[in-house]
Amino acid sequence: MTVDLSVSLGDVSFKNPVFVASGTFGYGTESNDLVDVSQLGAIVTKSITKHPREGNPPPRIVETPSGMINSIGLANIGVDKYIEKMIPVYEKIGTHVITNIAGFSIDDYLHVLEKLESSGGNVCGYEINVSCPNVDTGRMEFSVDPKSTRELTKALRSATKKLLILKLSPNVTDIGEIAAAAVEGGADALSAINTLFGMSIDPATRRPNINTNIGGLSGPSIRPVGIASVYKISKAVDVPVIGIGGITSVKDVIEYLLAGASAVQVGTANFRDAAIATRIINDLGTYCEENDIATICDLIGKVESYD
Amino acid sequence: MTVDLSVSLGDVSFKNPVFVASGTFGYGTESNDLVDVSQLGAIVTKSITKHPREGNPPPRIVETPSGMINSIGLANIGVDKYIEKMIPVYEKIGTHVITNIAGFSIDDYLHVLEKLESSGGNVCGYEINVSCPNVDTGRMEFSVDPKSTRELTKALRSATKKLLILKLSPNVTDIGEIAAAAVEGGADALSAINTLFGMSIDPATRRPNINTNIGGLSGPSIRPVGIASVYKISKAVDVPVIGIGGITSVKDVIEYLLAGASAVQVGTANFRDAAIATRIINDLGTYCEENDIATICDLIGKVESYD
Amino acid sequence: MIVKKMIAEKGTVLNNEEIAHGIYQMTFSAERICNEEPFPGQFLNICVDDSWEHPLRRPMSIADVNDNQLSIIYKVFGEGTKILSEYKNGYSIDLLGPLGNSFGETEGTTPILIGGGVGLSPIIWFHKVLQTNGVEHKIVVGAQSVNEHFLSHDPEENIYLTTDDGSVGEHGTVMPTVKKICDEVENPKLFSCGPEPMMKAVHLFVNKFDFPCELSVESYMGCATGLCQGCVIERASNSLKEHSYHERYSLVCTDGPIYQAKEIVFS
Amino acid sequence: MIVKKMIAEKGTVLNNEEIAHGIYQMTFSAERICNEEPFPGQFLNICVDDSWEHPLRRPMSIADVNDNQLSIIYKVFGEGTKILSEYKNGYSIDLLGPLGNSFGETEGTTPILIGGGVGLSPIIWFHKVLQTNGVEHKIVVGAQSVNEHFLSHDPEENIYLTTDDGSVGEHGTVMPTVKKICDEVENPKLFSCGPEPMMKAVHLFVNKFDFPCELSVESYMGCATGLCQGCVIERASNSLKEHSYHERYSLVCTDGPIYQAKEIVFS
Ligand SMILES: Cc1cc2nc3c(=O)[nH]c(=O)nc-3n(C[C@H](O)[C@H](O)[C@H](O)COP(=O)(O)OP(=O)(O)OC[C@H]3O[C@@H](n4cnc5c(N)ncnc54)[C@H](O)[C@@H]3O)c2cc1C
Ligand SMILES: Cc1cc2nc3c(=O)[nH]c(=O)nc-3n(C[C@H](O)[C@H](O)[C@H](O)COP(=O)(O)OP(=O)(O)OC[C@H]3O[C@@H](n4cnc5c(N)ncnc54)[C@H](O)[C@@H]3O)c2cc1C
Ligand SMILES: Cc1cc2nc3c(=O)[nH]c(=O)nc-3n(C[C@H](O)[C@H](O)[C@H](O)COP(=O)(O)O)c2cc1C
Ligand SMILES: Cc1cc2nc3c(=O)[nH]c(=O)nc-3n(C[C@H](O)[C@H](O)[C@H](O)COP(=O)(O)O)c2cc1C
Ligand code: FES
Ligand code: FES
Repeated sequence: MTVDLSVSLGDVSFKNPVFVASGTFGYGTESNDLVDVSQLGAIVTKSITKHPREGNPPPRIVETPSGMINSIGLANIGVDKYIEKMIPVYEKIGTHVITNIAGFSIDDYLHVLEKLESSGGNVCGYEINVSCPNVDTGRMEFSVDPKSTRELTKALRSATKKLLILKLSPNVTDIGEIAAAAVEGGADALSAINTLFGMSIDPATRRPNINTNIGGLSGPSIRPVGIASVYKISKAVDVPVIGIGGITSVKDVIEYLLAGASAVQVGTANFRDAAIATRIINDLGTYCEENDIATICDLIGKVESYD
Repeated sequence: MTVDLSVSLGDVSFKNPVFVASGTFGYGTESNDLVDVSQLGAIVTKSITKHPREGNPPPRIVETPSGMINSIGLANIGVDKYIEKMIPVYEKIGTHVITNIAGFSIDDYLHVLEKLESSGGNVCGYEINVSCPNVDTGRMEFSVDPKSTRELTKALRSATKKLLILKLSPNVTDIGEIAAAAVEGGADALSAINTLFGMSIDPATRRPNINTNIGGLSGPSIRPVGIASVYKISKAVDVPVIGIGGITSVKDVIEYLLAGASAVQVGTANFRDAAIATRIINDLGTYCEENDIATICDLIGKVESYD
Repeated sequence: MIVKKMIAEKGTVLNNEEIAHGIYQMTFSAERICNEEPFPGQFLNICVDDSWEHPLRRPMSIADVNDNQLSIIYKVFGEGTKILSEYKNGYSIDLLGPLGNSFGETEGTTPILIGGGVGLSPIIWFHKVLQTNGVEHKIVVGAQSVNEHFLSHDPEENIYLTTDDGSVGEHGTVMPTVKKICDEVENPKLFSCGPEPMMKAVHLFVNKFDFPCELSVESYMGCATGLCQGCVIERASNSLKEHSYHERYSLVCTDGPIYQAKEIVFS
Repeated sequence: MIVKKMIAEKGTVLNNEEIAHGIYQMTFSAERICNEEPFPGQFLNICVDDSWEHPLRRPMSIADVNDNQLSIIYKVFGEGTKILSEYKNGYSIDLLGPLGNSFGETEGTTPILIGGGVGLSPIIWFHKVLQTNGVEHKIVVGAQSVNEHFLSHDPEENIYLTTDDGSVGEHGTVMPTVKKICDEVENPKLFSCGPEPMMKAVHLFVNKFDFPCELSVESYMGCATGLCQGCVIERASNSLKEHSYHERYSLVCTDGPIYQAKEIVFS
């Protein structure tokens, strides 16, 4: 049996549904020694901003039970250098690259997206990181307010015909409501989840283990939150969902697909093993063969919920 | 050096700051074989409701990475039987018992609280579980809406002079806002956190592992969320906070106290070891001695945040 | 029923070996638990790992008690039992027990013990206890194939094996053999512990013919001490028990794991 | 600097023993990593556990290379290194390496190697390499007390030990000894790896006297492969390097862990 692992998001077809998550795979070339990145379903880049950002002071990382907290602070080379240095590389990288964009005002996001559009580079689409404070509306994050999310999506939608993905935060009362707002604004797909708020403290020094005191929690510990979020979003809207959070194995991917995800992203697990996503892709093929699953679509949303 | 482990919440003084969490220690007597419960700072009971509740159908529990999901469905004997059977037992239990109350309307909560008030029993105070759908306002949970939280607290405040603790959910955009509403309503203290939304699916059966599809995530995996929540709440309000979430050791207790908690509750860890809270209490004494801490108050909120 | 005290004790592993494909037997010393005189049907709750990656203990039926030694028979299922299977002799094992109730009255009946798979422990131990007490009885053990069996087919000694693939003993499930025995003996009373399909078949059978029957039930457990209310099974009747907050569900860890077949509903 | 390839390899533990109080040396085979010809200063990133309770690997400096064998010297610090200390011979160890840059030029200088605590590995290995190459040099090693030392105080062989409590070698920190040696030798160049207070003292000293100095720096690492941006240290200068997205911070895992003292700021 040949298994069809391909999935579509908007107008783009991906060779398989296993991507690597923003901020956990650099710009896609750092791990060339360790992994054949052309096998990945797609690479989602580190968040790109209007200007280069140096990021937050250390410490930026700490381990927690089955997880970690980070506060990198969107350190990145900025859109201009990204277009100059990375876009040419993506011509021959052998898989789709999705550029993740971050900003602090609608104009910020638009600026980056428009530059990328006019660069004519080989970028198949955009993932919009809305977990950033919105300076226009008094520093509340875009991601927590349906109105901000809708307006931002609308503005970006009018500036591109390419695949437009909104990446949602779990730190909200009703993620379905934010998802609906993003879809109203014109998003082709949604990805979830970004990190949870988390904190830990070193009893010896009495200092938080992260320079921003509270940082972003990721890893296997948050997988149940990711799966619940995907399940809720896929009940609330009709666009494809990309599942993120704590994926380390093909079993986790199956759980996300059953819950309603059309694709997934591997994040924190890349830090332990940069080739883990490619191994999961292999395992996914084997799993489908062994279970007589002809196409990935036969798994998407196929959880048999209790009523 | 003798260490003073006692802490006060409202007008009540507790012999130490380590309590056991609602729903994780039954009614306080189930583990008499294994632990001397009189050593505990306090026992918080399973949520008590107006009528007995049989709870949700199985499966009700599943393990997750460093955590678990549950959907017990507030199974309990109801307030009448609680007053008849348990209140007399608490006369000689040797420590404070805090009755946790749940309901689906303000009247529900009031009913339980008023019955308890008039029972004249040895209950030092109430912890209000607001993670329940509010039937008066179309099933949104009390915990997610500042207005519901404020009104509920006000109603209960006017019915008791005893210690009134509101137990907050982490599944909200801004836990500080809910905390402020509870304090406006007259809460003496706040406890946080209740469980996070979580879900997992069995790939073999394609069934959710929990009968309600989405259940409540607890255990060490959520500790960073608990600590972040306590930190945020203690910046937002001026009443004592009780820290809950993933506590398994004295180190975790110190982190919570430094983050701003005046006391803590041990939950999921009781399922592995019903005597764990009493051992943590011993370890806390030793820790304070070794680190020249004369009173627990020298730890509360003493994190040295980055600015 | 005598209420036995729950004991938390660190035992010492004395032996841990694979006795059939993927099935292990582990023996450990645990003096204080043994002092509570566990009886077949009771179980232990085992902490597989010091770390909190797996916060919950794993429930395991007691398979034998000898002086101060206990043993369990377990199948490597997932991560927890995998860790158990790697314990070396001398390792300190974190135990809680004896837990739950146990098999009941046999007087005036011919006990027929029916077991299969991971559910064999209480059956084999009960078989030994009945032998010791000179109670005549039968034991029927099912498996998929000969690889999973660690008893010998010996009808003369009242031990009947069955295999799905016929590789040893009777071909098929335990049920035809059970039915045949029930036809032959006086006042049959069934005692069963095994995989869910077997239990359902036994349940259906005894309800039809109104035979007395005790079933050892499994459920996902959070604590095994009555704290979490996680382990419920649906009751057929409405006989409220101590630790259950309700009439509809029963706590397998404290009310069970042994139930009269008529008491419960399999969903 | 030759860019070496990062290799993910399962090594086999050949030896793992406590060489001083709480300090272990582990040797393992790892042919493909050895083929990349690691040099002192480079490190491995070790996955301590198959489970995901500790998602991150632990960075450990290479302490020696012999044919196809590598060794590390590590202190039992927290849970991860505790697990490492329990590895038995024959155990399969999950390695990533060689990572980072290495100690640089010694020509025309008298190298003074300064190490302490867990930071000893690269220093001792560098000492061996210099010996092999016949480069005259000094080595100064600090510890709190004699228990933590696993070298002998032997000034004739240019090996100087110091202890905070005076229980062996010179009494006090490494600094007085370092200063004395710097006064005596021609063109001293310092190479240092050790606990933060030691590194700060060395940093202060070389900046004051303008001695050339290479420091091996530690930081909390998420990936050690340039993916996470977690391991930054503040730069003194503004010399942008490859994997750093910025001029202010440098990635210790790929730009480092060896820095010219003047390049960096200790906060
Ligand atoms: C009263 C009782 C007695 C048992 N006796 C035996 C026995 O004698 N021999 C034997 O091999 N098995 C026995 N089991 C089953 C045994 O507990 C599970 O096989 C074991 O917990 C699986 O753990 P795991 O980590 O290998 O699997 P996991 O990977 O954690 O899970 C696999 C499956 O095991 C079950 N399981 C996991 N954790 C628990 C838990 N805490 N409680 C109940 N079920 C769980 C679940 O159904 C789960 O889907 C018994 C169960 C109960 C309730
Ligand atoms: C380049 C480099 C080389 C090192 N070489 C050695 C060596 O040769 N010998 C030696 O004993 N130690 C060395 N260390 C330190 C070693 O990595 C830590 O002691 C170890 O990670 C602690 O792990 P743990 O699980 O025992 O401690 P934990 O309980 O996890 O944590 C204790 C402390 O260890 C540090 N730590 C934990 N995880 C990491 C991580 N992923 N990256 C960096 N630091 C971490 C943190 O500061 C933490 O506060 C080196 C560190 C670096 C960055
Ligand atoms: C170190 C680190 C950096 C991250 N940086 C970004 C980022 O720049 N933009 C973004 O949208 N998400 C970022 N994320 C979030 C991840 O893409 C992902 O949503 C999250 O980590 C959950 O997945 P995981 O549990 O598999 O890691 C980052 C995560 C980590 C751990
Ligand atoms: C099985 C189970 C049942 C619970 N029942 C209740 C409850 O009835 N009322 C309540 O307020 N919280 C309940 N909780 C939440 C806990 O009191 C606690 O807030 C949460 O589990 C986080 O703490 P932990 O990580 O230490 O378990 C329950 C938790 C678990 C695991
Ligand atoms: S397993 Fe917790 S009550 Fe039965
Ligand atoms: S440790 Fe991840 S970039 Fe250096």
